[in-house]
Amino acid sequence: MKDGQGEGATDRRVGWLRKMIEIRLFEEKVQELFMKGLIQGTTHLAQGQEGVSVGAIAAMREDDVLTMTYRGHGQALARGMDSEAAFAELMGRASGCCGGVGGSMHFTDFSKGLIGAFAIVGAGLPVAVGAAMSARMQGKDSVALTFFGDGSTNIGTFHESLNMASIWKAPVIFIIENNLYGEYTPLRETTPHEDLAIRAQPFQMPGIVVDGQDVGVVHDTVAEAIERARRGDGPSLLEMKTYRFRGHSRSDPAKYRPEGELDRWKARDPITILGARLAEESVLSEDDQKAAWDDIQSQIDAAADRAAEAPFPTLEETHRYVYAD
Amino acid sequence: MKDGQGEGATDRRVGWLRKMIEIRLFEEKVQELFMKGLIQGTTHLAQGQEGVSVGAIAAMREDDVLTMTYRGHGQALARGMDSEAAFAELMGRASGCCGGVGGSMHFTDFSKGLIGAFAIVGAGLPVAVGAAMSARMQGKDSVALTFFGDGSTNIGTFHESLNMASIWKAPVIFIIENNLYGEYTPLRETTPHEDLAIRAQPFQMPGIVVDGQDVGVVHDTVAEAIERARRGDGPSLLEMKTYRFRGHSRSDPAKYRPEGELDRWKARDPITILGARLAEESVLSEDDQKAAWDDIQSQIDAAADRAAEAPFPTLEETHRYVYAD
Amino acid sequence: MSTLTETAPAAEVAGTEVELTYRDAINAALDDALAEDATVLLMGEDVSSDGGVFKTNAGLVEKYGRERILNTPICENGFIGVALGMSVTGLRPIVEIMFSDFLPTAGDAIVNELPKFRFMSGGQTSVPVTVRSIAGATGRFGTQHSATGESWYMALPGLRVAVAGSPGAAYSLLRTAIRSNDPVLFFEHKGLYGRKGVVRRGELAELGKAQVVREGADVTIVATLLMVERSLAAAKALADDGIEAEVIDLRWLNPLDMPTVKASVQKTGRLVVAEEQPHPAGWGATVISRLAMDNVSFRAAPAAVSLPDHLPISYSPPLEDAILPSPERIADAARGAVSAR
Amino acid sequence: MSTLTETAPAAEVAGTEVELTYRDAINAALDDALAEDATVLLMGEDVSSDGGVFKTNAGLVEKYGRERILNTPICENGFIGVALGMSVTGLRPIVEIMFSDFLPTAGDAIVNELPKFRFMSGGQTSVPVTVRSIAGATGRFGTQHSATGESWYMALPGLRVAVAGSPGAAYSLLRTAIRSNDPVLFFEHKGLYGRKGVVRRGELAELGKAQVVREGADVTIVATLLMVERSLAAAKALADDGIEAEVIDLRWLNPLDMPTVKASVQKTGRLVVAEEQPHPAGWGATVISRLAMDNVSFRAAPAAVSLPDHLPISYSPPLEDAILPSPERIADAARGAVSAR
Ligand SMILES: Cc1ncc(C[n+]2csc(CCOP(=O)(O)OP(=O)(O)O)c2C)c(N)n1
Ligand SMILES: Cc1ncc(C[n+]2csc(CCOP(=O)(O)OP(=O)(O)O)c2C)c(N)n1
Ligand SMILES: [Mg+2]
Ligand SMILES: [Mg+2]
Repeated sequence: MKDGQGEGATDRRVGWLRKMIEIRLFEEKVQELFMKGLIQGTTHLAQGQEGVSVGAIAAMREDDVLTMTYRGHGQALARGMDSEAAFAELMGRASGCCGGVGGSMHFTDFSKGLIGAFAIVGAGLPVAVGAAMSARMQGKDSVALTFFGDGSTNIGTFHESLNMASIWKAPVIFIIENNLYGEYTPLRETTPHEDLAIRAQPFQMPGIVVDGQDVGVVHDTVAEAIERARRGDGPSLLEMKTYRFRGHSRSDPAKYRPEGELDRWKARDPITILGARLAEESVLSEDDQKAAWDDIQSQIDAAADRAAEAPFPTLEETHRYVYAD
Repeated sequence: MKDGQGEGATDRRVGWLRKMIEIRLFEEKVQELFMKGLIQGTTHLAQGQEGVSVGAIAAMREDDVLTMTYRGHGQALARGMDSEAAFAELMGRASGCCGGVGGSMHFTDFSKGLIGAFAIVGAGLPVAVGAAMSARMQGKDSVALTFFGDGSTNIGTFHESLNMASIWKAPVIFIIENNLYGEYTPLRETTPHEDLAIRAQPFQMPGIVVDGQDVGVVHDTVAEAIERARRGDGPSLLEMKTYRFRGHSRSDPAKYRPEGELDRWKARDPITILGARLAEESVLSEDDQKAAWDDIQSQIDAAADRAAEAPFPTLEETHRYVYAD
Repeated sequence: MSTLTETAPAAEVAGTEVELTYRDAINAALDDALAEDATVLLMGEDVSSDGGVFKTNAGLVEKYGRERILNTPICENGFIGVALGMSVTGLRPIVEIMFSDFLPTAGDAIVNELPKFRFMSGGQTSVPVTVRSIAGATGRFGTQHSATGESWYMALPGLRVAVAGSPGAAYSLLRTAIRSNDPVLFFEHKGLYGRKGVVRRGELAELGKAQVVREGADVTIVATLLMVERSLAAAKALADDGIEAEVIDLRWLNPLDMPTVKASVQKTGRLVVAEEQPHPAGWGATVISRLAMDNVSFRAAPAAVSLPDHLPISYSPPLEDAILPSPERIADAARGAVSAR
Repeated sequence: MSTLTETAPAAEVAGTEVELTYRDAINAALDDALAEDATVLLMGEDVSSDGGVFKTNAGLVEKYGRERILNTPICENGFIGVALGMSVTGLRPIVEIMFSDFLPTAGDAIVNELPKFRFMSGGQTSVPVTVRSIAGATGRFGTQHSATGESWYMALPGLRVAVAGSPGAAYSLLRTAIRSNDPVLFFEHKGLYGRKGVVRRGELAELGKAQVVREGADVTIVATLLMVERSLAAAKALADDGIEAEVIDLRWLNPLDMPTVKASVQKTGRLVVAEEQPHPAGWGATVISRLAMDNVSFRAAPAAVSLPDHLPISYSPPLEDAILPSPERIADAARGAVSAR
């Protein structure tokens, strides 16, 4: 029970499994609500990548913070955002986590340390560096995580952020979710190497390739990087090898995938992997798991129903979001 | 006579020495004209760095092109810009290389392949990548060089340019003039390592540290990188270790230098190093060298005098510089 | 990669009139330009993948190859710089910037480099780069994917700015932009891609010329992009009330066609600006200011200007709808101008 | 690095009146803000080296240490992003952007992040970042180091814009900017650093309030930055001709103090805009447009607006001088307005 919390305690991994299932079902529901027109615009689902969000965030302390991207449902839920607030945000309701003005790309919840979700590629990285510096300058030992995609490692802000983090030894963990594509373009067309972790080399920080489909491995690697950062030894770059089961965004059928690729990755579904392990170790039987899916499904359905009842915000109400003074 | 052009030919290195002296004296004169108010604004002198400009550019073919920075007098002269046109530009005259509108930071001469000098840090790099791609797309085997400082390796465009050059195997040579400072700030304060050449690592291209004070070594290294690029094997990153004898710009007394640093580097003056070698090898005696300095000084003086007689442009005349159509 | 000399010869671009969607009009302009001139290329993120993110590039990579329809990494400032380097060495790159909100990520290239490059060199070179950029709201894309930002760039001498309000305009403006020897920032509106209209294949738009898209004697409505069709809708509603609106599609913000606007406002004596961006520092403010400086007398009651609140765009669908000038709001503004004393 | 808790306690900032240069006024504002609030820090390129490139930061690193006067690498977009992250987690960073021309290199941070961050979160947080930026011509710094660009940013809801036209304004505006819980873009003019003026230590400027710096009944001149002193010089020359000009230092572009401008123009009936940037999409156009929409009647003959040609700034000294509005040109514009029929 290496991930457990000691004799008698519930295995933490059961919680991780439930959380991954919650994210999976949340995003299934999002897809369904989209079809009904209750959610509009675009969404970037992270199905298949749940192991990264859940494993990494499980390694965080309550006072740690994170920034993420438009593909952030997973991180938000993993960090404990209430799914009703999340659905309400997606439906543009006043009760959403951002009052309905943000939408899918900007899930933010300061009470949970979710300090920013960015729709501009690369924009979240320096913000995490700043949050990390800020903690240290205020004498705290909290750290910042920042999640971003493989394609985001090509934009200048990536380089600038790693450089600043390095010279200042900022307590920040850079987490690449390498799902092999930036929109419709495969990594190999835009990047001269397969392992993005080597981009850490010139910044004198560890660059580690991680199996993003194994939530336990994710957790342990991130926990170590966080420990390192917390004790003042500086940032790390972690590359999570993962895959998104759906297209880039709502309108993408993902026809550019080579045949068989999706199937190969579905065979490495992080939920299946952990589920099988828990069953094998008799921590959680297949029946119990089935019950968990059902239970979570009904919670999700209920949350979405409640969210749909909330009112839309008015333009007036949003005026006060523009300026604090 | 390894750098010579064969039996009977004048040793190329004599030309290099003369060119370095020309740049040195040109910039001395600039300083003098500044004091007289004939040149205004700011200038960024490259005294001490002449070996880089002259050695690298000597390795170029006539149809190769280059981009550079605000610290570009050396490159312009090395590439054969007429010193009268250069002085006239610095004095803001209509006969200047850019009609007087550009000034010190924008020495441009398309007839010499000087396709752009940029006052914004990092801006010249992608332009060189574009010129390199353009040559190849048009079926030419010319290459592009781009010169920039150590401090410029921290801005995002550096990363973006190296990445694009790498994935497209663009025939471009990135030349860092590492003079140890970005403005008043020493490299070690803004960069986590001493050798910037290692920044090539994640881009699968050679990264080579070069003694920038030895013009012959500069030449040979650049020649090799150019050959590589010309035959389609892609870009290189060359780090020239060098030093500027003066402050960052006109208003900088460079008080931030540790004691003795300047003297140590003056002992590695590229002109002295090559001069001594040529004397030792009896290629050019000390007397001949003395004569060369005098000869070039009077050419410089004459060029400056002629330049000072040219008229200023009028605002009307510059209207046609705004749009081509 | 192959070389440009191997590309197809210029295609026949006959003066045929066809009905095309706005999306297909852009596709046709790209196709015709690529066929006509072997130095033209299209570059940007995913431009060659599945017809591009907005499908404007369908069929191009099959026809012109992966070198001339060039996928780039995500690095807007870098690849516009690349385009600049190409443009001063013999090529005519068209750069696609997926959302106009990303133009500021390439702020240096767009503000300091493209517009000033020829100037700083003393006119030694020209910079034939076209930057296509997909602008505007209505997509529920939220605060960072809905800007038009069209006016920010009209302040920059050296940079032409074109705004396409219909399929016909999209085709001919884009052709002119690509043929121009100066950098042109070309705005497409994502809310218009499905609209149909008449396109004259081969037609070039005149640089700096606005178009009167509806004549009328009572009030002038000046519009760009999506607001052109909304202004036409407003004009229709106004006509039912006996008010005849003249609608001008501005088409260019630099140069700005003040003569056309002035002639219309002198005729109607009333002006409504229909713009999809905040009023401060916008083209609407500039147009009104020019008329005022030019001593044109016109009604400019507050209601005569239909401007969004000074708020960022929200995701929430009712809020996005509320913040944009609707045909109703434009018509109301026109009614206000007409009834002002 | 040490922690903020170790910094000095807030200093006494008495209400003393002192004569300071514009440079020292900025230095004093920084010093007082740093002393008052341990969460304030200053960051940017070379900010701690030799007093900073423009010497506005002299003595600060000695007093507050290298953590609170933080040198950054050259990466504007990155370090404004860092400041944003600091600001939403308890600090109040002041960022120095050495030349305003470099603001577009941080275009994403300035256009998409700082102004929209609070909004997109539904008001969950505030973004107390001050971006100081050194603007303007007269330095012979050429095309890429002379922009003011002040108006580009007034179109962005969420971002306050302050423009300092004198030592007193510089001090009090900067103090207000740093105390503000919203992002403020603060423009300093490099041509003013040596100017002396009265500074009231401890004074805060009122948000969004313009200042009438000279009263007069015949014509209103609205100015910002360097143009404030040039307008005052013009007013002096005009007085010799018996024309009394009212000069307004706008001080803020967002919010824009239209009431003050309007009251003045209603009194004088004539307006001259003195601005160091092209007219299109500028604050001058916005001011004129607002007055016109507000039915204020005023003379707006072309000469009444003194605007630079639509040209980039040249290095060549006579050209740089010729392109900027001089006191003579401003006075001529005023005379034109006064004599217009
Ligand atoms: C600066 C910028 N350029 C382009 C885009 C459009 N865009 C959104 S997501 C995306 C791909 C990002 O790929 P990656 O970083 O791998 O993240 P993923 O979507 O795979 O999670 C692009 C190009 C953007 N949002 N911001
Ligand atoms: C984007 C940008 N930021 C800041 C500056 C101001 N600046 C001019 S030169 C310089 C230092 C550059 O250092 P380095 O690249 O080492 O070149 P060097 O001057 O030493 O040749 C700085 C910060 C600039 N020109 N552009
Ligand atoms: Mg990806
Ligand atoms: Mg340097």
